[in-house]
Amino acid sequence: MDRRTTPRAVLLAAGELLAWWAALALLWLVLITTVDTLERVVGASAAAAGALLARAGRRAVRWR
Amino acid sequence: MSRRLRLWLLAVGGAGLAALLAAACLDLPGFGGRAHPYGTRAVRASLARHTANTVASVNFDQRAYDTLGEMSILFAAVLGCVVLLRQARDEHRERPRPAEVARPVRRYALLVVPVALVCGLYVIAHGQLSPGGGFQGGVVAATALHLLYLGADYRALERVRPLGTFETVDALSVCAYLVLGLAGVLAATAFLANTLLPYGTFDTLSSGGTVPLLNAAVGIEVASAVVVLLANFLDQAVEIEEGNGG
Amino acid sequence: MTGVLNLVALLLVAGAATAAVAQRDPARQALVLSVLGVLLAVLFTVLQAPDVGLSQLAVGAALTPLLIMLSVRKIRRRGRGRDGAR
Amino acid sequence: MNGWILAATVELGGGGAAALWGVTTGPVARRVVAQNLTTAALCPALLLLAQGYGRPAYVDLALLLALLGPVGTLVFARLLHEDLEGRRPSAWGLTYAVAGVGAVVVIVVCAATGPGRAMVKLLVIGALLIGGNLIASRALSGGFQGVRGG
Repeated sequence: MDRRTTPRAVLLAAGELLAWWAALALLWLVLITTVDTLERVVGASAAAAGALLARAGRRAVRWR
Repeated sequence: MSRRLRLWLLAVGGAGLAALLAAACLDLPGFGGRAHPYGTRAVRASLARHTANTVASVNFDQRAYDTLGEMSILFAAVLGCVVLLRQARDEHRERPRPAEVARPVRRYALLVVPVALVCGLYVIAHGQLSPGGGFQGGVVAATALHLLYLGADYRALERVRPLGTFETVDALSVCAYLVLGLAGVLAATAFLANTLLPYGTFDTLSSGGTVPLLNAAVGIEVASAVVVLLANFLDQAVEIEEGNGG
Repeated sequence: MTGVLNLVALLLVAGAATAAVAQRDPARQALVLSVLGVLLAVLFTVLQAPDVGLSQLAVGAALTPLLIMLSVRKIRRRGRGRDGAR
Repeated sequence: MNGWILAATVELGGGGAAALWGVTTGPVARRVVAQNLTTAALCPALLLLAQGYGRPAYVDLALLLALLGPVGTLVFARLLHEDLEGRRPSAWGLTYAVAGVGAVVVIVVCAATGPGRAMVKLLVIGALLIGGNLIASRALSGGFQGVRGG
């Protein structure tokens, strides 16, 4: 089993993504004025993109 | 045509233009007054189509054709830069050395990259509601990515930036703008006419008919164009050296 | 009151633009240019054009300095490479 | 007009003129510090203007400046670090003073806005502004020591 596919590593990665996603979705809710369903959907997608970039960036800087 | 005749033609044309401009200036409404003929009409049209930000309505609805022109200018400019700054035959690439940036600076960069991306997407998505739009948000989102170069090194940026994908997305989003305009033709009105979609509820994300879609297309185009442009500049400044190397 | 604010913003922009032209060194020019970008954004806000102000801010605060400084770096490196070869 | 606009005029006039003077004269080391403090001086002015005009949407300008201003300073810190070597440009007293002004402005505007999501947005802007500014100052005073070539 690769070091990146151990259950522990997968769990850590999921946790990191989820934490970033939650923080960025909250940031989106703070930025907007009126909240409706479409706004939530768009905000969740934007936060997901941000979370993926955050993890990719951290790994790119760490990995040497 | 002799030189003399050409000068006369130029003088007559210039005088005519000057006279027309002067006549138009005399008819302008007073500076800082209460009457704004163009503004009143633009605001009325944008409110009729449920677009809260009149500037977005002018850019993506009333004058969407002009925006298509601006978009192609950016596209052509980036294309020109890619051609001019490509690796020439007498140049070679050297791997940039890894950089040791102070830890707080690196942490700040890693923290702000996603925050800036989300803010850029927010500015794009709310272009028709609040100040902002595709261009502004696209530039912010693209700048966010380059914090990885500033806060770490060029190799870190290269790892999260698939350049080919960005080039493809750049072209695809220009196509998307064109297709949205042609969809207007097929729906039996006119090119880029905003009659395709329902106008929606005023001051919500889905209001304004095709305005949010065109806005998003421009946002993605600008973001990928800036990424491609900066990639070429960074390649030249960091990687490409003169001489054939060895 | 609004007039004073307009005047202050206009004077600052005029001063920064003149200073940017008067600089000789491109790197120093880029420094003044980035300050000019932010001042222009404030001027546009004062004149009630926040859309233009946002464009100016997005382009002028980080993107233009980055493009100019990368070009400066490339030219300096080229000069250094030639000196080294000689 | 109102006190918000007056405060914005004072902030813009004082901060803008000081930044302009600092960035056009003296050695490069002082100019980059002035460029960094421009963000910190003008972002509060934008917040005050948004409050004075009664348009919450104008706050987005301050948000983008708080995000991108420090990035601009990092550009100079990174690409000019060879010129700045040995100089260690820093003006921590001034930096903290300007950051303090920014914090006061954010708190006052927050108090005028009242509790709610708008207030949290202002606090986020304040945090980004002050944090970004301190980090940019840190970067100027030797944050890119280990950078060679790239």
